[in-house]
Amino acid sequence: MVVSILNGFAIGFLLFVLAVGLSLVFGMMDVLNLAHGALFLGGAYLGAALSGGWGGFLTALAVAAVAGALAGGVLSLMTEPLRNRTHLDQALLTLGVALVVAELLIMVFGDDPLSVDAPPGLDGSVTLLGAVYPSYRLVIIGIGAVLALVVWLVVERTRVGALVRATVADREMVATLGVDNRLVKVAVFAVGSALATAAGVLGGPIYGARPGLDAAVLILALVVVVIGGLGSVRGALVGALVIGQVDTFGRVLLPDLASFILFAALAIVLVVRPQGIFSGPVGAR
Amino acid sequence: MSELSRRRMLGLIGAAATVPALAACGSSLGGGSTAPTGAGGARAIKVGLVVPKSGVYAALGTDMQAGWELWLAQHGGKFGDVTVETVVADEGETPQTGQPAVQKVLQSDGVDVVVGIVNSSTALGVANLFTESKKLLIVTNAGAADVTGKARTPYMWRTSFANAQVSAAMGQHLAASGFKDGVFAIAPDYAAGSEVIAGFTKAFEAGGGKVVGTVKPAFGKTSDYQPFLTQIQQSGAKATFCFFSGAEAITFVKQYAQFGLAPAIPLYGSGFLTEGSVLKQQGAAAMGVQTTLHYSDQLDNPANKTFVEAYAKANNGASPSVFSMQTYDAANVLNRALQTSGGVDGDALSKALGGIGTVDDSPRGPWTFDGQNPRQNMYLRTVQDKGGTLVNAIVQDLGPQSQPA
Amino acid sequence: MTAAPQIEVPGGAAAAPPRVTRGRGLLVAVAVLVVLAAAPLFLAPFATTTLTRIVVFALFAVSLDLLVGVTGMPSLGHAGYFGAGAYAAGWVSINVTAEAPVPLLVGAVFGALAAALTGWVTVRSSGVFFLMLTLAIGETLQQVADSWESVTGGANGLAGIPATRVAGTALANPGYTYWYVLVAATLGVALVVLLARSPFGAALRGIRDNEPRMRALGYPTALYKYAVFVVAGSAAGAAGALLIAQQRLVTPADLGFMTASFALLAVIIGGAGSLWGACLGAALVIIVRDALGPSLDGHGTLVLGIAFVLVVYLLPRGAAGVRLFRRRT
Amino acid sequence: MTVLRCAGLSRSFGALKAVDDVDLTVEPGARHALIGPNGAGKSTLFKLVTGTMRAAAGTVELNGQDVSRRSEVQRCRLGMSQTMQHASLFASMTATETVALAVQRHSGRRIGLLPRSRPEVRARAEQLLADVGLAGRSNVVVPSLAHGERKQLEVALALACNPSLLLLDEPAAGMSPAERARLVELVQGLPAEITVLFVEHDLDLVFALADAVTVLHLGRVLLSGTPAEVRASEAVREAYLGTRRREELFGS
Repeated sequence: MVVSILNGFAIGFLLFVLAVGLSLVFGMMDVLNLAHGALFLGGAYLGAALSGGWGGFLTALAVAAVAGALAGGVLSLMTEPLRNRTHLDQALLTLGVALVVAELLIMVFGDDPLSVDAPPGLDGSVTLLGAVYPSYRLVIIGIGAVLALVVWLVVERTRVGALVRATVADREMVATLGVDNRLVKVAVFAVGSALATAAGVLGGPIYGARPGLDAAVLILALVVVVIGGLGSVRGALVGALVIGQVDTFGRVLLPDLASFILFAALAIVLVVRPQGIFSGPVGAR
Repeated sequence: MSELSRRRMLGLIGAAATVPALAACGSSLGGGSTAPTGAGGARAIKVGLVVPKSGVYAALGTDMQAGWELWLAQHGGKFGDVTVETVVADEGETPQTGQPAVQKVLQSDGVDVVVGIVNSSTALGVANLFTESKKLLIVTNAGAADVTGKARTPYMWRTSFANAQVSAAMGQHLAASGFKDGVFAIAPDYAAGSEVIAGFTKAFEAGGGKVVGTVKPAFGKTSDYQPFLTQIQQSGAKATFCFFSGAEAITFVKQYAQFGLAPAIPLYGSGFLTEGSVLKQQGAAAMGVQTTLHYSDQLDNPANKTFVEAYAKANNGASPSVFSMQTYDAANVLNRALQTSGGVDGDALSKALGGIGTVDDSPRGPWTFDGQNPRQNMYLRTVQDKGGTLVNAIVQDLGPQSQPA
Repeated sequence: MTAAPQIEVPGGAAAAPPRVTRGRGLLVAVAVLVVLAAAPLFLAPFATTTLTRIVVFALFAVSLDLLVGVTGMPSLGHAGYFGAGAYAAGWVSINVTAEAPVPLLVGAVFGALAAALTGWVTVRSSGVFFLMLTLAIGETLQQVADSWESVTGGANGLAGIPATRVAGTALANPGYTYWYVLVAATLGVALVVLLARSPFGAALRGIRDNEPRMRALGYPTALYKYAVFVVAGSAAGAAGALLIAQQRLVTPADLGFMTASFALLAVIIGGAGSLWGACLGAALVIIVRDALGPSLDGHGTLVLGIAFVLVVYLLPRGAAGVRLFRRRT
Repeated sequence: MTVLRCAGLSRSFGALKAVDDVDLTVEPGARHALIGPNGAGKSTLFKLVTGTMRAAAGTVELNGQDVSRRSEVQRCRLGMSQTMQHASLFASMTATETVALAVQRHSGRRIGLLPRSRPEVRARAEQLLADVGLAGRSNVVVPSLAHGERKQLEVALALACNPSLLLLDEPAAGMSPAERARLVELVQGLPAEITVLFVEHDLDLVFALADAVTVLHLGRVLLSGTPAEVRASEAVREAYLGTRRREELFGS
């Protein structure tokens, strides 16, 4: 029981690191980035390629963050010309990018699933309240909590964060105020993507790296984002932790329905609020 | 990326130019089969090797092709005095790619025999193509019971295994070795997983064993097994029987160790849990895991020693996997059948295959066709470190086993 | 106070669906049909089989275009209804009868039924939320196909489907199967085209262009969207039934996300809203997947991904944007 | 019988009471103007009347029938039609197709599922276009129409719904003087069976057209009366002076 709750938190915090970028990008730019899962997979493969020691793990994290930020910047520039096009066009573009990136990763790293070892010292298990638990997952909880706090502070307490929040709340208003938020958009896309690749490195020792993982985590992230509300850091955290627990307990309590639970959650939320949880009637459109 | 995509695009354009060639000639209104290459006293036979060259099973495809090519290389590229021409096609991951590949070799390349097929749904889905064209298919992996059971056709034979066959051996073994009062069974929630569990449970219970819990995690959608591991711990099981392959095999075995189950509740499985490339990825976590399978490259018999040696020489020192062996044996049985068939059509070959008797020079040890599936010895294997490499060392020969009814 | 309002017109005047002068369009359609009908007489069996897949996929793509292009509902889960029709038709062929119109009708009915059961959830949402909901529905339907083993055969799929019979005779060879599929698909496409050109179709285009305005004109738009969702599901289900006539097998992959993506690609290559464009797109997609895929080392998805990116940038109006017919102004 | 009777309509956004306990009565055949400074709640009130937005409290009666719980779609079917402030039309359609869309909906026949040429729909659409002064522009696609023409098309579209109550939201915004003149002529020429309620900033136009005026201020009705009463009202003057100079109000 304790282990399950703990594990729900570990998965939840990992999901938060993954999903918060997707949420902010969506809130800022109204772009549904279907390439988000491919970014995670890129991080996972990077972690697998460099795994084996602290040096490799930290290098992988650093490289992943930089590469993710660059990829995010590029994606942001790629979606810019489509600003006035339909959601479908933007989604198709990112879907295309996702397919290409995933396929390139497979060409580089092969079709075989790879496993990733946690860095030395964390690859063992500890005994907690009589249950054995992998120490790496405890660390994930810590890292996730710290990242959540940092992201929250940046968004809630800084000038840039204020602009981000304003844009999320009313995109047109910010545009009509004449604020040039293009740089902020690129930055949000870059940071969000860097968090996704970093989540890939962090998640490597849990999920490994394999073809198809990109789609699996993308769907999880979408569910988190919808449940938590778009463009909200706190929402993403709540959504991620809820999904972490639901996923863990759902598998135990309703193993036959486990694979339906996430979609059911998504569908119910969207049925109750067809426009998503946090878009009230004030979002005058 | 730009360079790569340009190359791809050029390839695409090049390939586009070949499309009209598909239209080569003839009409599509014949009986559905093209003229056999050589009826009676065949001088040449055209074989379509349909194995995955892409997708998650690509590694299996590589092993299978290597096995096929090794047998031909050892025999001068001939079955007796019949020259073999091989056409390779990519099965891909699903029937969506596998079925067109089979159709292509049958209809476009006009092969006489098709060998290969990893995915069970592809095997089941193409069965009717062979029944209608009266050509032979030798399945060298797909383990669904129906391939040689419910969907049986005289034109579909199998040199590999049936899912339940492998796990039944483990059921009998565990029942006989002190785990009667509690085994937990876990396998992914899909057709093969269900067959494996059913085969295991039936044999285990027949031996007086008691399954204390069964769970089927969602197939291909489960990356974290913690909830199930906790369930296993709470079930009071004395041992765990599992079936996973590919990425799930890696994740499950590693997490089984990480959550501290390995020392207390030994892990047993169907052989694919630790077969091929996954073993290296599982690393230390796989040590001591015991599985049943009809093959291991560690088998100590003369045929296998020669096979392993020749295989390594031809493939940069790589060890053969069960997939290589199964396809190697397909060439072997085709060769035997051609001695007596007098033709390469499905009816003649099928009849001849029924009469080949014991295959006594197979790397897996002697086996015979029982129905259209091998009756073969099952081996209990354990993962050991042999000079820095993890191998499936043979613990015990569990004797011959047929496809369970 | 208010800046001069601008109507957003991506792609300018070309935004309108291409209008074919009645006579000429009909002439071209008849000519294409004659060529298609004669194809098995001079094509090798494998080429005919590929052509059959193209025709099946064309009907599927057209049904999706009715949603995406005509009504502006970009569904990522349309393969679910394609699959529902295929499974239903397959099940009926195995367990009841494979006599010609039965599997087709059953497929169409079940496609419609699946769309009716799930569609009401989607029609109230729009934009990205519609994308996500349809994605979730598609995944859920695939999940059902995967786990309802007693009916669908689970991951192994539904195999051993007998050949469709016409007037008591089984369609044993690729040529006859092709003709059956061609006739049925042509009928299906024609019905969709007629619907799109009807007053109902005009209302659908109105919803695509400006849904709030349509409500203000007294159109119950949610009802219209629901209706077209069900109709599109039915056409997709019919396409699924034709799939099993050719493939004689359905697996969960047939209703997966990749299948849905392929169909979307066909639609946007052809130019959303242009139904004949969707047929053309379907041909391109199937040729890449089935005929060229094997020679690309299985990297068909790479080509697909690149195609998505290129089409979005270069052909915002799809192949139909490269106009073959002059629009009267 | 009054055409439109609103009683106690209210709607707020957060702390802002956009429409606060508004009563409004429009008599048959009236040319009723709704005016007020920016932010007075005119647009919101319009939306509450048409049903685009649901009221938090209050009732709307159309031709004696309570339509408070009816949707926008149903209210339109019952004879209420509107033009939009921002001429938002159908980007892919020609002027005729646009109007035909409304005509076919309100022709009393079911929407067909098969293509059938219906000359009477087309003829009616062409007639309406001619009525609003777009006779020669029927085959032009909407994005190619000039701004003023789109506003005219809006009116044709609203008339195609056979309304008993026509709601015009700033019909003259962005129009040239010549176009305004034609608009006035058009509205004045409407048959008496069509009652008109309109929001307009241009007070010249208001006083040229209206036979009744309601002034909104801060979400409440400041005054309802004849144009003369409104002109004379000190309260109205003050309300406007808060935001505008006097000459802008009644000058020129």
